[in-house]
Amino acid sequence: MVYLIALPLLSSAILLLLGRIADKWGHLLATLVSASAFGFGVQQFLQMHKQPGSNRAVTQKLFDWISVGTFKVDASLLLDQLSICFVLLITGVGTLIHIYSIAYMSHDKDRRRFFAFLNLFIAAMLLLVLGDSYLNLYVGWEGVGLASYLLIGFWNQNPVYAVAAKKAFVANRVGDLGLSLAIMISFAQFGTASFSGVAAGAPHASSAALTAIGAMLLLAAAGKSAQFPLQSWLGDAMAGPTPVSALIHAATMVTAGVYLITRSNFIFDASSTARMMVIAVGVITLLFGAIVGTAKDDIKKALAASTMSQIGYMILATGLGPVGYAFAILHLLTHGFFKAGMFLGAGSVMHGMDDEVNMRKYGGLAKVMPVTAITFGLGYLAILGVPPFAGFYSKDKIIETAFNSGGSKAIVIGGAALLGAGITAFYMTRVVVLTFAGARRWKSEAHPHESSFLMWAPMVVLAIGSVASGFLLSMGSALVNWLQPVVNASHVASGKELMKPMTVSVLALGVVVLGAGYAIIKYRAVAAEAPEKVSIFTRAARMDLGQDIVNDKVFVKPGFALTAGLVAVDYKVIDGAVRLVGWLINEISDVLRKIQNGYVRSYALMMLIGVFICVLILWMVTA
Amino acid sequence: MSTATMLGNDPGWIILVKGLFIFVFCVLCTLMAVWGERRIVARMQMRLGPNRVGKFGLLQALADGVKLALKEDLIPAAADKIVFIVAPIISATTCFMAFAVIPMTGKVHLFGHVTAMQLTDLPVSVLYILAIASIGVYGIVLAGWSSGSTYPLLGGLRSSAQVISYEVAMGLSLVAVFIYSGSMSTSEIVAAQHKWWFAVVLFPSFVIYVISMVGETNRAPFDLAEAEGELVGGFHTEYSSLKFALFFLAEYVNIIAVSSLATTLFLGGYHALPGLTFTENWLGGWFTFFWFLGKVVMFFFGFVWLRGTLPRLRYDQFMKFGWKILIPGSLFWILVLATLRVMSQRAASRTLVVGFSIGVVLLVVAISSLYDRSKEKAEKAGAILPSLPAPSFPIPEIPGQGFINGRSEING
Amino acid sequence: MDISNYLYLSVILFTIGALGVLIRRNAIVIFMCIELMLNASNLALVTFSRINGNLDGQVASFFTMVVAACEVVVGLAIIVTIYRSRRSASVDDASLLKN
Amino acid sequence: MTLFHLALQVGRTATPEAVQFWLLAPIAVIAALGILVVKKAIHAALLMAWVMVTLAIFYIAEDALFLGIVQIVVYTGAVMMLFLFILMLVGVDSTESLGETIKGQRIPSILIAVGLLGLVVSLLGRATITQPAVGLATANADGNVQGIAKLLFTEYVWAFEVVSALLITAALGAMVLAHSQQTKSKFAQRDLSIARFRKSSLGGAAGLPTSGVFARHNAVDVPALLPDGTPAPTSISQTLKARGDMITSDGFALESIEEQED
Repeated sequence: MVYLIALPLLSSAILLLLGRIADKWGHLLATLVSASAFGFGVQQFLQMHKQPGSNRAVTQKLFDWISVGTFKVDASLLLDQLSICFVLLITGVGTLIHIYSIAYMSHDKDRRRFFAFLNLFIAAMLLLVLGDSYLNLYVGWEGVGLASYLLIGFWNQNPVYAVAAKKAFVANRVGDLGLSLAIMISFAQFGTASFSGVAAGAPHASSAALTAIGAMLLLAAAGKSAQFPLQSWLGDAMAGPTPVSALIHAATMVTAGVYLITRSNFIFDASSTARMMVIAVGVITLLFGAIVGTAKDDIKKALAASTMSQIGYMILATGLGPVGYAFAILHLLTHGFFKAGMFLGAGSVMHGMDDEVNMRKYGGLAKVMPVTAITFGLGYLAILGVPPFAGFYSKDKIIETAFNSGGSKAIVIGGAALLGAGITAFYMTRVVVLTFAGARRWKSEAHPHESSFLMWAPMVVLAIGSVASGFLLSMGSALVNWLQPVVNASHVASGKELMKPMTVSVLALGVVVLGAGYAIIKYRAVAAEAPEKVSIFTRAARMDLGQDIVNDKVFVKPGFALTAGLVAVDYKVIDGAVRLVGWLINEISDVLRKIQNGYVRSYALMMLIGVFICVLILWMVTA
Repeated sequence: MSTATMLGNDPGWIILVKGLFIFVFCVLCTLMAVWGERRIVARMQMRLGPNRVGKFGLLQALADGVKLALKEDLIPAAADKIVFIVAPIISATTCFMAFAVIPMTGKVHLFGHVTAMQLTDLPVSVLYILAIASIGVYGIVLAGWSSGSTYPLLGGLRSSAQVISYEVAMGLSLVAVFIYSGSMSTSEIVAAQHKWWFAVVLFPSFVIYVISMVGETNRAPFDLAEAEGELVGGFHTEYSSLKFALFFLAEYVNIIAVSSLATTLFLGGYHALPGLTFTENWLGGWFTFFWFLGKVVMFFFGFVWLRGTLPRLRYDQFMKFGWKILIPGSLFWILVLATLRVMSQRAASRTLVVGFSIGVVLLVVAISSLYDRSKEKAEKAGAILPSLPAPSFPIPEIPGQGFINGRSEING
Repeated sequence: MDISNYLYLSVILFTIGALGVLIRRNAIVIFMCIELMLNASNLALVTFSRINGNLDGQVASFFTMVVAACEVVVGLAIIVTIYRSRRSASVDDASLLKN
Repeated sequence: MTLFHLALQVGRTATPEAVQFWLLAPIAVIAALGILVVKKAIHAALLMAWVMVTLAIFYIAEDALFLGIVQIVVYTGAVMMLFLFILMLVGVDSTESLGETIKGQRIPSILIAVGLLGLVVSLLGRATITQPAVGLATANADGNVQGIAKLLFTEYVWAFEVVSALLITAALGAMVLAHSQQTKSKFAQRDLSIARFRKSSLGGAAGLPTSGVFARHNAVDVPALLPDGTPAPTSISQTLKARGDMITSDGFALESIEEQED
């Protein structure tokens, strides 16, 4: 199990340390390592599958990590039903994206470094999902943060990209603060940070502590998964190479928040307040992302907003209690397929269009890039939730669960989720129409062409995944049953149903058709330039609903003011004290220096005086 | 009854008598020594020497003494007066003190008391002599310093370095005697030689002692402290009259003293020659004194002989000899000797002892031959002279270089 | 005679030696005064040896002598070296490190 | 009071040791005090030597015969001789002014020293009042030298070895410190003589003219006259030249032969 992590890490180290020597074969090594990790994951999965449900979780202790008195933390790994889903997703999608990147990055002189970072990411992400305690998870958590930072800023010669990387890093730090606080609280509360320990202690803990831990974990999840209010970095993170966006900012890393909440189900199960917060965050983000997505002309940013929205769905699902976890993971997996596929498709388009990202400059690309168009289209259908594509099985389940969560709030949540589905249909249709349909708007010097085999093969694989995964995973509630021991979803069918699944599906499909139809009508023919005179809503959406402005006003400015105040205090009070001490020492030294006159005999006199004092004391003591 | 206990029973007046005897003996010896030295050196130089004052000029030294005493006593203006006066006094007093522990006779009757002609006996009497000798050097050093003149200062410097250096070698040679006799007391050392003289048993130590005693007394060829040719008169250049006479006296008494010590430590002291031990009872034991005197005179003759034949060493050669040959040599010798001594104490077999000795001898021979060869090599290597530009005229042949014809050099 | 008289003498000589270190300027004289202090302590050691009836005190003072000899040899070599470059044996002149 | 008591004691127990002590100890103290006030370092050295000899006598009186003799050999013979040697190398005629140059050094020094003396004497007075001396008769039964040797080579053998290592190190250190690198190779007599013959002129081959040859004066600072009557400045010792103790040679030149014939 440890090889899962060690191999990519080793390969990353080799690629980074060997330098130019590895330029020729570095990408192949990285891909091979990733593929072998996937193979290993499959083997583990098969092995696990043979076991009965209760025996499937495997723990492997690596070494004593921290051992201070009675306080002990082991570095150990936990491979259970939840982890293996992630392992397969990470290594599988990761391998595909490795393959894709070989071609995509073939012109970049730093390709070796890119693959090294990719492998580093794979290692860190695997550590994240395999750690058996919050502390181990934290290491992976930080590792993926680092890898994400490195990859977003991969083209750091561009200052804008470097700033984007920094922004992502800082936003992630805020979330990480939440995670570290959660770990500290759980240490204080339960004396341990291992999942099993916390799970065992959670039922007996005070609700305040659980709520605090839950809130902090939610903050962490929000940071990593770009959820409200820490969502602003994801859009800028598109500065990284497209494979990065596909792997990290669509399929895997951003889902770490979902993983965290799912993994911490015992906390959220025990604290309804925390769960409510999760739901709120999920709902706000899914709408927020969807609205932002409607206004983006940058294909990658549009997809990023979509990702944000879809993860909002997942978070919402996790907030819905035991039954929601499985659906969250289901949506996570299907989303991993179709969103990664669409990102790769977007990359393919960009590749063909000389890195042009503005959708208004595309149009009619379906003819020149048929494979890309078809795979992208399949992903599109999946995200829309058109039966029998993957999204239908996952998203509709979430909407359904939201409606059935009970109480008056269920209608609000469900309504919001349904509305989100409609908006999703609108903006995704917009993307497809702008890119592949309609008249060509690209300049004559661009020569759009279908990408090479290495690029479209992964896309095809992912497209197949987006078609079939939903059906396969939910057939006979396969995933739900699979995850049942982990998320403890024993009371799935409790509570009365507000709506039947069929009703929800029909409703959702209706909403989707509405949104898609409006989009087709609206964007059948557009100008190459974005119109300036638009409604205030569009303008707001274009400005990401003012997320950066809010951040700036609410956090950055007061932060600066606070810092300035602290600096002043530091300078006047603390430094002042230090300077006072220095000044005093200086003055005293000036006096004392006279004693140090450079004459040996004076020093000898001092010595003799010392002896005299000693003898004097002796004399007085013995008197 | 051991000599030490016998001496311990001496009444006070006997001690006084002995002290007087020692003083008279030393002064007489000095007078005779001065005359003897001049006569012997004269013989060696095909001259007659002093023969006017008294029979054979025997009173010559006395006359010289009177003359010295009557001369004007000069004290240089630059001199440090007190030290200038104290220096010869230190010299002249310390030289007598060494005799306190020298056994001059065996058991004798003195005014009805059975005693030996030895003022006192200490368990560390040889060390005592060394100590007194080291104080005696103060006389020379202070004389050199206090004269306020360059030549005496150089003489004083040389003498202090010389004495410190040669005292080490002398002390090391004495260690062999201590090891063999198991005592530092003179009378016991003499007693330990009743069978074999240490000059035979400890021949290397004897040689080292004899060499270093010449160095210790500033006599030719080691008379660098007063080297007439270089330093005018050395440390006593500025001295005249009685103060000079005191130095003169000290020098000869010192010679007698070290000769007496050599006699005591290496030549069996007052004992007769092997085979003539019956003579020791003649004159009620007093005849042993003549054996003692005879041996001392023999050493004194050696001193004179050296002075008459050997040129003075250069100072660096002298120091090199002391530090690089005498001291390492005696250290090595003591090592060998101590090993032998331990072997005999642990009752090692004779073959082992002989084998060890042969091994040591072979080692020494090997090292010395190697040393000679390396020296030869070094000389060969160093024989090449710096090639100065050849002159345009013929120059005489230089050994090792062959005849250099300037012109042919230039043409060739 | 009271044996402790030797101890009083030792203390007096020690004090004089210490005073000499403090008030003399010539490095060589200072050295001599240090030797005087060592000698005084040797006298005390020898006297202690006699008071206690064992020879350890004498052995200790024997070691003191050896160490003093070492100290003198090195110290004088330093003085000669300093004198060679500065033409002065006064300890007050060797104060380059002040200020 | 104490002094009076001591004086009484002297009167009562006039053993030879007491006589010796009261004879030598005051002289030793006076000599030691002398070290503090004499101007010439060499006088201090002599006084020091005297104190050391006195101490040696005290050692012998205290049944430390070996130590007493070693004291003389090592201290008086070697250490003080080394001092004298260095004194001769360093500033032979230097007298030291005894005025204090450091402010606030002398008076406090004397006060502290006297105070220390008083304290220790007072401490000693407390310590030794009731303790009778054991004496060394038993310890020295086999002889003082043997006793010390036994201790030295059994109990203290490690210290002995360490100290001997220290001694060797010190000797080496002194050599390294005092050694001055010779920058120019020295000419031996042989080299000099060869160099004389290798010159372009053989004029100086026979050596430089001696001072005073053919001269009207025979002082060393008067130049020799060459056969033609001209003075030879080379005949005067370089040392005198360096010192400036030389008379200009022109005045000693004889008038030329022709002039004399005129």
